[in-house]
Amino acid sequence: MATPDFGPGVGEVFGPTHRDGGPELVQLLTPEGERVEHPEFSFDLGDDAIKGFYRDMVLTRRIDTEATALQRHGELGIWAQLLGQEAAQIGSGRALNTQDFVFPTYREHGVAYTRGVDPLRLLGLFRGVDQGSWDPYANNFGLYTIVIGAQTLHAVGYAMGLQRDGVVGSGDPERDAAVVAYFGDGASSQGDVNESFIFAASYNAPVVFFCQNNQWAISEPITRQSRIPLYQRALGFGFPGVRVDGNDVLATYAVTQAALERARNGSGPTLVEAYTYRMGAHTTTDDPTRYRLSEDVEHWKLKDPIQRVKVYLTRHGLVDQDFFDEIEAEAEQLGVHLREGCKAMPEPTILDVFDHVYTEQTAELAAQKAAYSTYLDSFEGAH
Amino acid sequence: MATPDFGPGVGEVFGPTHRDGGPELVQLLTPEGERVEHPEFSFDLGDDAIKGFYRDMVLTRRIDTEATALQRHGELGIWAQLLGQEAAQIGSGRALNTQDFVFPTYREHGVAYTRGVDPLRLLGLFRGVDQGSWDPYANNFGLYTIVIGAQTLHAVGYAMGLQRDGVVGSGDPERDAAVVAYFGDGASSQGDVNESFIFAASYNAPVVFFCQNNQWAISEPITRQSRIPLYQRALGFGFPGVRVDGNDVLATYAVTQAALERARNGSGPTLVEAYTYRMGAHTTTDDPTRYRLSEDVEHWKLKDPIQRVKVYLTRHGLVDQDFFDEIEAEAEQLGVHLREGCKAMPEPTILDVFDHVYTEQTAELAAQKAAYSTYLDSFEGAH
Amino acid sequence: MTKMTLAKALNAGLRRSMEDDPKVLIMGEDVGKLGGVFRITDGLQKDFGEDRVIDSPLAESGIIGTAVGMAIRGYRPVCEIQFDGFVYPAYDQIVSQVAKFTFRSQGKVKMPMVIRIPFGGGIGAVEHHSESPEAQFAHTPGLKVVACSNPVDGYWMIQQAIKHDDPVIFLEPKRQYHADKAEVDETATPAPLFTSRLIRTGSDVTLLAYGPMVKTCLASAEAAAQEGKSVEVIDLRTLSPLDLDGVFESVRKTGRVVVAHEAHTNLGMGAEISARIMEECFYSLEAPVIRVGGFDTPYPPARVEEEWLPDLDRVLDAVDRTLGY
Amino acid sequence: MTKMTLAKALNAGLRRSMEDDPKVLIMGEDVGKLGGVFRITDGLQKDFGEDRVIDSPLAESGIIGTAVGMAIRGYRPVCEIQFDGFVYPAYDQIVSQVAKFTFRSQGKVKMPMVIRIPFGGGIGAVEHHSESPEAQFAHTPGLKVVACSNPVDGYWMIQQAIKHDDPVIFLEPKRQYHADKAEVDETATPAPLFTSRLIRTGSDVTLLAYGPMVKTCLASAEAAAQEGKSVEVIDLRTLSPLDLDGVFESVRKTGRVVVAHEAHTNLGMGAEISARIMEECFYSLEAPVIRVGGFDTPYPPARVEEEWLPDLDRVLDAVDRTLGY
Ligand SMILES: Cc1ncc(C[n+]2csc(CCOP(=O)(O)OP(=O)(O)O)c2C)c(N)n1
Ligand SMILES: Cc1ncc(C[n+]2csc(CCOP(=O)(O)OP(=O)(O)O)c2C)c(N)n1
Ligand SMILES: [Mg+2]
Ligand SMILES: [Mg+2]
Repeated sequence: MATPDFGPGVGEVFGPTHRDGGPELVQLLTPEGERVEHPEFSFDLGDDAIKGFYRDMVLTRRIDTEATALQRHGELGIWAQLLGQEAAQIGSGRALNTQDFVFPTYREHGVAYTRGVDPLRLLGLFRGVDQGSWDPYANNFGLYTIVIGAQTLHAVGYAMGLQRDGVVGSGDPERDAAVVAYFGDGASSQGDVNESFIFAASYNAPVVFFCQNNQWAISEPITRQSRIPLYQRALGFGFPGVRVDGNDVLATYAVTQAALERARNGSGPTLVEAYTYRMGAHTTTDDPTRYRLSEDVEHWKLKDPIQRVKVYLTRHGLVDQDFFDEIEAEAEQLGVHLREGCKAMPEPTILDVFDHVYTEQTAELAAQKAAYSTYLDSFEGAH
Repeated sequence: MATPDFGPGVGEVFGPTHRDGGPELVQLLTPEGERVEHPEFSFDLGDDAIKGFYRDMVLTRRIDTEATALQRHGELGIWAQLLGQEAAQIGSGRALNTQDFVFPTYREHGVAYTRGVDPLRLLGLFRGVDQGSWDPYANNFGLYTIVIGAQTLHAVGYAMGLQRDGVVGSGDPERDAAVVAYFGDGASSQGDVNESFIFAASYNAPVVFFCQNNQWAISEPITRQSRIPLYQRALGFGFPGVRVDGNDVLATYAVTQAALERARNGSGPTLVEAYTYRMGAHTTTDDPTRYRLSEDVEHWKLKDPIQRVKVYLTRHGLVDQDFFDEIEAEAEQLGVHLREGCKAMPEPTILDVFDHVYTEQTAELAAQKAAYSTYLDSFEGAH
Repeated sequence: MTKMTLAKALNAGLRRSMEDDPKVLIMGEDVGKLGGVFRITDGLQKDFGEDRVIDSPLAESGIIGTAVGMAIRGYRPVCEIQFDGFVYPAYDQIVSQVAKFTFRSQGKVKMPMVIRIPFGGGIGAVEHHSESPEAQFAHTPGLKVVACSNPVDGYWMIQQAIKHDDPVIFLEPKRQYHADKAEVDETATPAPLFTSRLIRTGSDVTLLAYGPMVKTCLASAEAAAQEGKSVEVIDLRTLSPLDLDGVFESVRKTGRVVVAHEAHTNLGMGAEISARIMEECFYSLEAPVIRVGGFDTPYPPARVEEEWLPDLDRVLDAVDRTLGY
Repeated sequence: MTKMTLAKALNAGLRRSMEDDPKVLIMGEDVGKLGGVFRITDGLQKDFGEDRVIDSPLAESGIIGTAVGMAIRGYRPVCEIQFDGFVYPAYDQIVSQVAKFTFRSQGKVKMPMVIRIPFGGGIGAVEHHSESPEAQFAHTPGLKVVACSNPVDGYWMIQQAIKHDDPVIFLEPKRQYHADKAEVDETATPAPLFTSRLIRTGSDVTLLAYGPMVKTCLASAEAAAQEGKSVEVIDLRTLSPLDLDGVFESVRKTGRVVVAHEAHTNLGMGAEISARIMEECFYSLEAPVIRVGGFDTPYPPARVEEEWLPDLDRVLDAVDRTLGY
């Protein structure tokens, strides 16, 4: 995104209104599948890791397409697609250590997968059987957050907890931990998100703010939220910001890795803007044709995050057909798991609703539950 | 304030974490009373204007000391002192045109004075007889705002109204208008204030964000709110920020003037950080000895905003004793006006409370009022 | 006369308000090209331009806070909150700024603002999309709160709210948006905004509802009639101020009252209405006022929402219980 | 046994909680060196360090939102909101996040958080410093809401709230902070947190209050006694969940009820309590439940606040009115 015109005289009067803030776009693998060097970031894992990323992205996309199909078949009420954001999520997710903790939005299906959350569990919220059934502590992956931006403050608070637990800057890689707060370009306008920047800077909290700038907040383009590149928001709060090609899994991994390292060793927060694109609709209920041009979408198709890795792997003969076949087979299995598992998900019952409002049920709620149960029984036979 | 250490490796990894953002501190009149040049800002009014500013500041300080005394004598419940911030308020206030609009905090007594609001009216809120009795439309000076930061959004909305009224960038100086949002260093942490930056940038609204960084938010130092100079916050939102010596009335006037001009001609928002110091307590109920050193205060006494102008005027023989005597006499009058006027302020009556909840009294409130009035009558004679 | 859904009626009402008064502005998330996620502002930006139908950054406090400034400047902003659960980031601006401006300025500053909130459940949505926040706003002096229940009211009430000089929280039963069509006579003279309406006469029980529960309660009254119970139904329409004279009159006749809403029962509108009925009709009551509301739990997952929400049977059951006294 | 004001008792209670459990953290504006504007956290940062008594940036949503994260990490944050009127910027985090975490995680995530709010009026402050926001929180499932009225309760209730695993909105009658001293026995066994307490027995009228109104109501009961009226007074203490069994018992005895609070009458706690009493004690009521509350206007300028707030005479008048039935 170009720097906007701040009108006449600004140059002379106030000097340039913002700086570059680092490499405009960190890229290590071009859309054409060429590895390129970057002065500040490098991908130092081997080709096996790249193969792994490829597999991760294919499976992640499969989760997304299966879920989308399940919604079309009425098995899900709604689904938030991640199509096009696979590299941003796998690259960042794979940079995490077990002891790190993630605070996601509602679209981090790929990150959830990297944390080892059974993708099936992700469907519950969208099917309407629960509001997130995975245990946040089992995989250090928090529940999805629907209220835009709210989780970024939770992330900073959790990071402040890490500081108090002495697991930041201890120098022990097994011990030191960090937090990643995921959010979108639209979310960057919320007060909570900006307050999370304030708190993180004030306490130098070990948190990585990972913004997936997919160019859209439902129907609103990024330009409505910010007239300068989003990563530069960090400059206003006194911590580093960097823009990475969010469709480049290698670059995303490398940049997130560096940011996480800073957090873990006590150097504080970083804003990572993963520059990507929402290839699908906002959700399955959205109709993007009302507000954006198909040309844009076509343009971004050429930057597909999976395709460029495939080209790289094949061009350099790093994989054979079996490699792709195996992954395809795995994806098939995953599809079956999701399709069958979704339909088999246990239905909630209304009486359960009274049970977890508080850690222990109050007399008031016990009474409401009992009364409603008696009422329901009164229909037995009746109908 | 120095740039904080962002920990090892940031330099190489992300490049410098922030830029200077313009002259670190714009100053045109030193604490010693010397006029100095600045590459980008100049004060182009004559010495008469400076004499006027001197008078304004002396009278403003008098308003403050009288009100503080009135509080001590129990005539006011509380008072928010501006001691030390006279130049920031007079310099910015005098840069305004009649058609500009101001959204103040609770400490803008000097700005109110420049707008022509009778200082006596400022006492009502603190005496507890009203919540602001001046007509915001009479002087284009809004009511005081107690909820930190809330007014900054109002300012942006008003500015968006100006844009729709075609009084921005019309080229007609009689017509073009801007808005000033006053707020403090502590307020800069509020979500609302950051959202006001977002909206102002998004719509390029004609607003000047005037932050009086008086170094304290009650007991909390500025470093708790921001680890980089506050004016640089603007860089994260894509509009210019500048730090001015808030104890230098000439520089504050010049910078605010330039920022207002940008706003009026359609170039959009500017953040002005007036670097100053809260010489008094947060309010008359506060006890600063609990949290700050008297050395600090002593240090800042040397930067007194009024003294430096006095030195300038006298050293260059621009004024004689009569000048000071006349102002002193005027201040005396003002003191009398405030002391007598305060005690004479009409007391509110409980029954009035029901009258302006809505533009027209509802039947419900009319009934509550009637019932209470009957109840009150029942005591007549009784007691 | 045109047949319209509630969604279309609100859209038509907004359009007419914008035609009538150039000071009327619409602001919110996705209200422009998209026409809002429920299409209530469909086509308005195209016809009135981006200066009058404003897509806002994603920040509710920002939407309401800037609307306050626009109102001070003389505009009449109509803000759309995308879903009930997302009004809370703007709560401070609404209760501390919007609600108090007229009072603290002793009438010098008016706040002619409308805050449209699609509210209530029953659409199979995820969490935070099915809340009923009305009681919290009704508890706040300085705000007015109304809820429409059908296309005709939607068409007129939105126009009346926009013309009104006090801030109005305008609640739209999202479940009804695309449900039933009704004939809207654009030439009719509507009832005043802040009035309740008797919509079915009866002699045994008085049934009170607003918004999404009106339809349910009418159905319950119908079913009760089958069983020979005569139920009078009143659409409250205005929640703050309440217009209860007609209700008291009805209660003096029936002696029995059921009040229904989707909001949590505890401290919901039913609590206030029950208390006032006792204060005004103490000797006429044959039975305690019975409240049928959402349970005192967070709104549940969609798969059980229909059992969580008060429905025909639960209202009917309440009617029977009050008759049991 | 030590004689303490409410302020000192709360400070002592906080101190003891921090000694007992290293996971207890305090966060808020000016809670450190200053000890809070009311000095409730006085000396705690000095003794427990800046990591456990945290001065926060000036942002309430940030305070509560980060506290949520700390709670998820296993801490027990105690957040101070400087004044009642400043809790609203954090309203979204409180009602949509804090209140719902346990429910949506089916109990996997606990929110052992205390949000301390100095509430109510009568201290001659400017606007936004004398609000009574309790009803809005009590209407929100997932939150618990309590109000202390005296030093002894202050000392114990704050410790119980901190030990409790659900989020607790802890209301402190700021007007009472430095008012009366009372003997606090640090070795006693306190009553359970979520219970109301009978504090004066009587036979003619049941008088219900909490927080700042308890003292007023006891004085009214005393005055009524002079006139030969026997008034029973109950300190509700817990507003969510309500503990009304003792209240119902009392009502069955007296048949007459007056409920008092500073909050706006419309949809205040009195509405819910009135509705429940009618539901439970319909045939025992000799008169409608009478509510004495703040008027349905914004909180007024300080010079008239004493006339705006329910006082001894207004409560007494209500007692007479209910006896008039
Ligand atoms: C506080 C709040 N306001 C509005 C919404 C409705 N909403 C859901 S997603 C969305 C857009 C979010 O855009 P972005 O942050 O860019 O994330 P993306 O959906 O593109 O991943 C909106 C407005 C919400 N969920 N929460
Ligand atoms: C939302 C909100 N939170 C807390 C307060 C209490 N409070 C009043 S003034 C103040 C400090 C403000 O500091 P700053 O913004 O620097 O302005 P200053 O008082 O220094 O002029 C605080 C915390 C408030 N008025 N509003
Ligand atoms: Mg987006
Ligand atoms: Mg300050």
